[in-house]
Amino acid sequence: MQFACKSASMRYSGFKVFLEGLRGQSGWKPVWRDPEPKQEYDVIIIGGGGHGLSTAYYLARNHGITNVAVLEKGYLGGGNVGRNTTIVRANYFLPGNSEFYSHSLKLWEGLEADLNYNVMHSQRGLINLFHSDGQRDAFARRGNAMINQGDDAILLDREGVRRHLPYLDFDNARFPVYGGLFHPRGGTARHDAVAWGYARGADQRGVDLIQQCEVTGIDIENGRVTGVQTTRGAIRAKKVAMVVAGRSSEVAAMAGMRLPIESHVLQAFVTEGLKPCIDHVVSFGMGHFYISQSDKGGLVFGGDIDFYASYAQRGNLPMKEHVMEAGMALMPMIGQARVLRSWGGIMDMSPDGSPIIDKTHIEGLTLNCGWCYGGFKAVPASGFATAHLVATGELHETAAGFRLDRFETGRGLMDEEGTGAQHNLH
Amino acid sequence: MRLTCPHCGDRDLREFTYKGDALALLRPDETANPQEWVDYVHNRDNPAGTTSELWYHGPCGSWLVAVRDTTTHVTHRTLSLAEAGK
Amino acid sequence: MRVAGRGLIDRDRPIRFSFDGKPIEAFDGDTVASALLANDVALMGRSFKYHRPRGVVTAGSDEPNALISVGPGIDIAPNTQATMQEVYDGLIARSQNRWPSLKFDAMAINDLFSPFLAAGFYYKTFMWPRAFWEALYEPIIRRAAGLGALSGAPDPDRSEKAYAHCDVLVVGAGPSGLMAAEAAAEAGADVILATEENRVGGRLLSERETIDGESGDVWADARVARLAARGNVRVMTRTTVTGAYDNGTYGALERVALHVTPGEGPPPTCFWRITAGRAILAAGALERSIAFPMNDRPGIMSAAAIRTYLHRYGVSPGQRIAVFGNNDDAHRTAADLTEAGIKVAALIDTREDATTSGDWPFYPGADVIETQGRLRLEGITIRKPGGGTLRIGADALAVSGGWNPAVHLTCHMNGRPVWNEDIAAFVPRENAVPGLIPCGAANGVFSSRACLEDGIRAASDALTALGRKSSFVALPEADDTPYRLSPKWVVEAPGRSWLDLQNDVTTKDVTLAAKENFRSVEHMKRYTTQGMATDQGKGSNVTALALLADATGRTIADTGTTTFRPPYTPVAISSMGAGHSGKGFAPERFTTSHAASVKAGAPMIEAGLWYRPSYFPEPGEATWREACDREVRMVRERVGVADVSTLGKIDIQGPDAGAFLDFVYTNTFSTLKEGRVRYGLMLREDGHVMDDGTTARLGANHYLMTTTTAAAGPVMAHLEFVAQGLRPDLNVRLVSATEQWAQFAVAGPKAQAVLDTLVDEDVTDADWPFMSCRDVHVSGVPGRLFRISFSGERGYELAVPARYGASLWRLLLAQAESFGGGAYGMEALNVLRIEKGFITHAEIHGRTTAFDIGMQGMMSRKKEFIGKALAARQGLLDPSRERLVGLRPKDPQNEMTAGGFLFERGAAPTRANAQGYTTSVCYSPTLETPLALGFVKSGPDRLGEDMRFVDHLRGLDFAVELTHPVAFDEEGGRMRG
Amino acid sequence: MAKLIARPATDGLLPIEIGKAILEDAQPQAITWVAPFNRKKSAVSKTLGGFPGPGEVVEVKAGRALSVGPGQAMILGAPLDCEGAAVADQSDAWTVVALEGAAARDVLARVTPLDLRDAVFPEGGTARTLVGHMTASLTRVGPFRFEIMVFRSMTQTLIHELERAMKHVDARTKL
Repeated sequence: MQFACKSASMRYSGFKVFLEGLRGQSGWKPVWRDPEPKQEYDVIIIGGGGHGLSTAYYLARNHGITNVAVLEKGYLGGGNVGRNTTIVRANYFLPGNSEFYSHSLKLWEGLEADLNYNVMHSQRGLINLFHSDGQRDAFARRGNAMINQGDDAILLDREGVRRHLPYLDFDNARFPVYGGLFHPRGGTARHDAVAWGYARGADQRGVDLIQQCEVTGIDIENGRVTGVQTTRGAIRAKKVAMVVAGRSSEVAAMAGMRLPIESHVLQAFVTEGLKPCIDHVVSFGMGHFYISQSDKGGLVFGGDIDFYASYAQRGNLPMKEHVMEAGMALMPMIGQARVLRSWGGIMDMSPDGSPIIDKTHIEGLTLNCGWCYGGFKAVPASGFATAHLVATGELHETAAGFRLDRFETGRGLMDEEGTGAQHNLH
Repeated sequence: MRLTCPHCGDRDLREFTYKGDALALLRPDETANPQEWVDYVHNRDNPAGTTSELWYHGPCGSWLVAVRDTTTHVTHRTLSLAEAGK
Repeated sequence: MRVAGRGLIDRDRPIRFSFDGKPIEAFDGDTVASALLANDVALMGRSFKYHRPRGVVTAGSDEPNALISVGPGIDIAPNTQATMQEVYDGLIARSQNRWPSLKFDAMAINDLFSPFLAAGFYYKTFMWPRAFWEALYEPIIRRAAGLGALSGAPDPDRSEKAYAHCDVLVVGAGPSGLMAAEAAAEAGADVILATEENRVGGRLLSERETIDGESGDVWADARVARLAARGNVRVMTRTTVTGAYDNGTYGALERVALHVTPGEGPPPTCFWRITAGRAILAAGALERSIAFPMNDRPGIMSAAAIRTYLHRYGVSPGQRIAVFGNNDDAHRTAADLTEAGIKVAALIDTREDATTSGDWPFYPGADVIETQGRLRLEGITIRKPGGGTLRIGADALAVSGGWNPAVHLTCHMNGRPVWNEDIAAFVPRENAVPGLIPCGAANGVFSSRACLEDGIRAASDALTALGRKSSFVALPEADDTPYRLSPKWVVEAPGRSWLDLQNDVTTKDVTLAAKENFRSVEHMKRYTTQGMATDQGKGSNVTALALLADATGRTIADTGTTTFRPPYTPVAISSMGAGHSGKGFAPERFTTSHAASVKAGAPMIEAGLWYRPSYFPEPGEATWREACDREVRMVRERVGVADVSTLGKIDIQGPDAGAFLDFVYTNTFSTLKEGRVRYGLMLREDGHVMDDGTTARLGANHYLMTTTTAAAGPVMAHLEFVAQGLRPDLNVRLVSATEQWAQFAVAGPKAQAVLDTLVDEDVTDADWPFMSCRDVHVSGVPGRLFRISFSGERGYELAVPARYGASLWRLLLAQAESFGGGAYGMEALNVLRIEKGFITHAEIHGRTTAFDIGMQGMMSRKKEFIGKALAARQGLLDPSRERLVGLRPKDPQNEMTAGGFLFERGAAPTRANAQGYTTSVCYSPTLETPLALGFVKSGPDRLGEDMRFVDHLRGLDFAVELTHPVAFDEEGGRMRG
Repeated sequence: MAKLIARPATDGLLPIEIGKAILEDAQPQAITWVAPFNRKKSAVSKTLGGFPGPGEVVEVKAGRALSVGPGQAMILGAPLDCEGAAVADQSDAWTVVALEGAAARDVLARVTPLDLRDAVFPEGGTARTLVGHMTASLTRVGPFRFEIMVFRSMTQTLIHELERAMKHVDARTKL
């Protein structure tokens, strides 16, 4: 379904870029408006990150609901969507996750055409390395689950990995490479562009994107949500969706909820620009290390979370060093690459390492949280499913596993890591 | 970051392992209802601010409670579990 | 060109290196940049996007343009700042991001298309057709982007890391840093004085100033010599403090040997982890430019850099230099150049009321509006206050737009700096990093005298915070001229004015971003890439911000600033990851039988951090399977020995040891008799299986727990937590005993016979029933014997103190061989246990419950234990859960794989149809069939059912039968016998 | 009758001397872990001839007692048993090496995050800490002499890491 655009928007194309080049870039319009908040909306989405913006977009695009406000306390895309390692993949193996990330990847594959925005989704292939027979078995199960789901996976032996990644340490590695699980459709996308593309798409369909507007309270009357209090005044709404990964516990607390979430910092790193040297996304589970090279030439890589609760959006030295050590151990050819910048995001860590998209006990209030460190690739399907839930009151089939009550019932837990209910271990 | 082990004193972060909210010490008794147990294992206050956490100083085997600010990473104080129990 | 009689270089020590293959003459003390300028090389690099010719603009670590690749050796360092690379004999410097040569770069064609390549253009195009992105657009973009190239060879990992601790860390050794270090040291504090430069003095090395009547370098050297003579000061030159972290921890990169010819000797770099009671930030300030049209030509430089080259290196970048500025430093530059005999072509001061005392063409109130020259500057065009323009010939242009305090470290904990209108710059926010005290120019204090004074003040603050008394330190005599400027960010004139030189961000890009409503400073940065180049916008961010403020009608203070994140200057992965390539990545743990196993030709495999033998090949065996099959048959028919020392052993003692075990295991141990062993199952509090293993009761108050190899550490921490936190009421003590014992499994019908030859006591069945244990002696050495079995055969585990391990292994092997047996490895061990349906972490993978593995009966109803409550959740007891089964192919020719899926016969192999999966597989030489363990929905209720086994990855698809997990000797007669 | 032969963990690997530091074997006759049970600490202390508090080393009848954890000591010297305490023979669980020389502290600064300054870690001090990625026990037995204990299985890694650090410290003197 396509709906008529409300704002004075423009279509992007190579021809348009050419034309504007000739006229000195004078014809470009604002990518989004800066509207004043209205007194009331049909739907308020708290959180102008990737998931909030995609929720707004799909509410408008799929359900025709455009009287929507996205409230962002900072700037659009300022949270985790703008501070991650940009990896897009569909390589989960537990039911509940499989179908969701599979759906998300399909949405990614049509995203540029859908948004008319180049998010540089690059399906350069993802290779997960394994270093023992046991790990091979676990990855085989994963790969088979991916194919069961209809996605792609290829099991590489050591020589197969060497053909793709000749620069790994095959001679002296502490944990020798046994092989890898290759996911050809895996890859990366330009993270900021995803937020901006969805924001633009939502704005074009009439959604009000309101920045510098912090929600300070959630209004509830008789068990039903009626609106929110913000730093820019009270705004009424029939429905409210909390889509604020990183800050979920704080926002949910405004509605009297206590979530199964702990916030942790995940660091990521980028090196100075280099001529192309790493063509895939490579993941080294043994050392908690993953890397790809951006189109600008920087090596973008990361490791595990810092392991302690944090809202500080910055990490500490030991984890940085561990990540660099893993890089040296896996692919010593990157040794002379210099790390230019490191940053930290706040991760909503859930007890089973999988997210939550569900209704709450308060009518009209929807919850989207718990993305751990896998939120970026989920942006399209998360918004799609959250919009579906808000619009129809029903869980979308691709996200039916993300129920909040699974911890209470023990049914459908999705603990891909198998580390159990300790939030920081996923 | 640095933490204070109740046995060894001020030490580098890399000597420690984190477990989670110190409410893990408040284990419900056998008679608690199922909801209390679900809550105990899964749900967290998770404040942006001061919280109490369990850490393990691996080299000496001491567990400790750190009262710490999650926004500034300032540790206000650390306690041995014996002290925390009181 | 070199200026006679100036500079802190050693003209008696000439050095030769090469740049793009051309030999360059330099002197000791030069950087590559100063040497190139001395040799009249103005063109040093190409910009990132438009490949425009570029020269050096700074003399320090804020350099955006002069990036080179440095060799020799295989560890070629790309993107090295020529301003930071000291010269050494044989150094090979190469320019980057150009083809075929620096002077003629084909990619410079990009510059012709620059009208079409505005900020963010790529978000608006390259979308069609979809397949072209990976196939065409992206490869072209990737190849054109990037700067230098890695060599592709593995890094030799020669660097090191170290820790340091001090009371006061002083960052920067200019006037304020030196005074702070001295004042802190005088008071008795341990001080580390770190400077990025190869010598102390900071800005004093770059100016014509005197302190206490001495030239800056002489004064600084004397001060530091006195400091170094004290026992409590460590002076670290070539050391950049790169990051401020929590609780007084700092990262610092020391360039130990990057200034000498590479060799096997000293490590190239050392990455320091410094813990400081207090730190003083005396990192100085960075001069910023003014954006004016075509301000990027080689020869256009920071005025402060020109003074540095002149005074420190005895180099002038030109013979006719114009100076352009908005503050008195422009005048200082003109005066210094004149004094050195360099012609000042013009002094252009944007301030209309400025006056001059010098003898040079002076243009107050004027702006530079255009420049000429392609590969180096030839001239400039200025616009006079009245409106007329004038062309001035010049081969270099010194630009001073004012100073930005180096506030970076104070922002590493998210503390945004504060706008100071007086100096039109950001200064550190108070207490932005707890314990970090800014002073001097980093604090917005600019005259030398004020910096010296502020250094003493900072030290005094630090000492007070540390509870120490300050000692008196005399304030040296120094220049106290105030700093005066009139803010000028951008010259309004037609043409392209660069902000971020490396990334080719122009003023128009910033205004375009604002026009497209990327008004937030973070949006502007990300959209235009301003400040995202290797210099992190050190020289350009504030100017871009001022422009954005103007374009959006806000003040600079309201516009805010982006955050500076660590590292302050880029740090090589080989520095922060030093010493951990190859085997250095993690500790290696060796069993006492390791050498013997290696000698026997056994391939060693990883098991946690341990190495364990996979199998023991014999002559004539072509595959691992042949060896494995033989080892399995050997154990089943005769006897095998295996090293099981890697399993975790935890010694548990105390009056309440039994009660303690009852609490951590699902089953009961307080009732276990002395001298007996029991299998135990441990849950996590969330009701899933944590670990399993046997626990022996060695005495009334003494138990020995066995854990799996991988879980040894986590289980120990878990038990400590229970003892200290959950059950402090229990009087119990724990210690790891894993490493004390070398422990060997002896399994098979002849096991007892082997033991008889080595154990001093009689090992009779009467005394040694299945699951018994006791102290024994092995050839007189005290040891422990356990009658337990992981193979399903009559089995024992014999333990002796580790020092005897190698010896006992040799003896056991000899005895086993004498009975027709031998050693068996992990492969055979795995087959033996699969035949018996024994589980490992392949089955208890963190998602399984006791119910799933058929051990619900082990969950005691009579007592409390960890995990009991949540294991009772309905979802964990649902009969339709995937539960443990055995599997066997209908056709024994079909070998199953682990990780394959199971479907009902005839069902399509899709997620929705999946019934379960395999976890462990083997070929059973005993039963002459492949076997597997796996999990199937309602599995135990479906035994005998035929299912479809599919492994898409390996192309397998055949029928299997669900069986009981125990495939061999279900009654257990062989191990009990 | 076959005879079991004891082999030290550092067999053939030590000593190593590089520049101003020497690394040598320092394995004591026995290492005994002692942890008094509740309310037995003073009795145990009396039996042993002392019991170390946190960070302390005390000379006891059997040898040198290091504090190794809350309420736990490791006694390096003669084997012993003790009423009222959990006791475990750890003689073979740990490898003890000594690093001595003017460069010893600089070498250690490359492998341990412990603050080694005199005021914090004086002669006679002991600490449980990390050496590389290994948990270790570190004791300062002289002004320029440190004893380092790690689990026996990691002996080679310990020696390798210390040797690398010794080389680096020495190489700097040649700059």
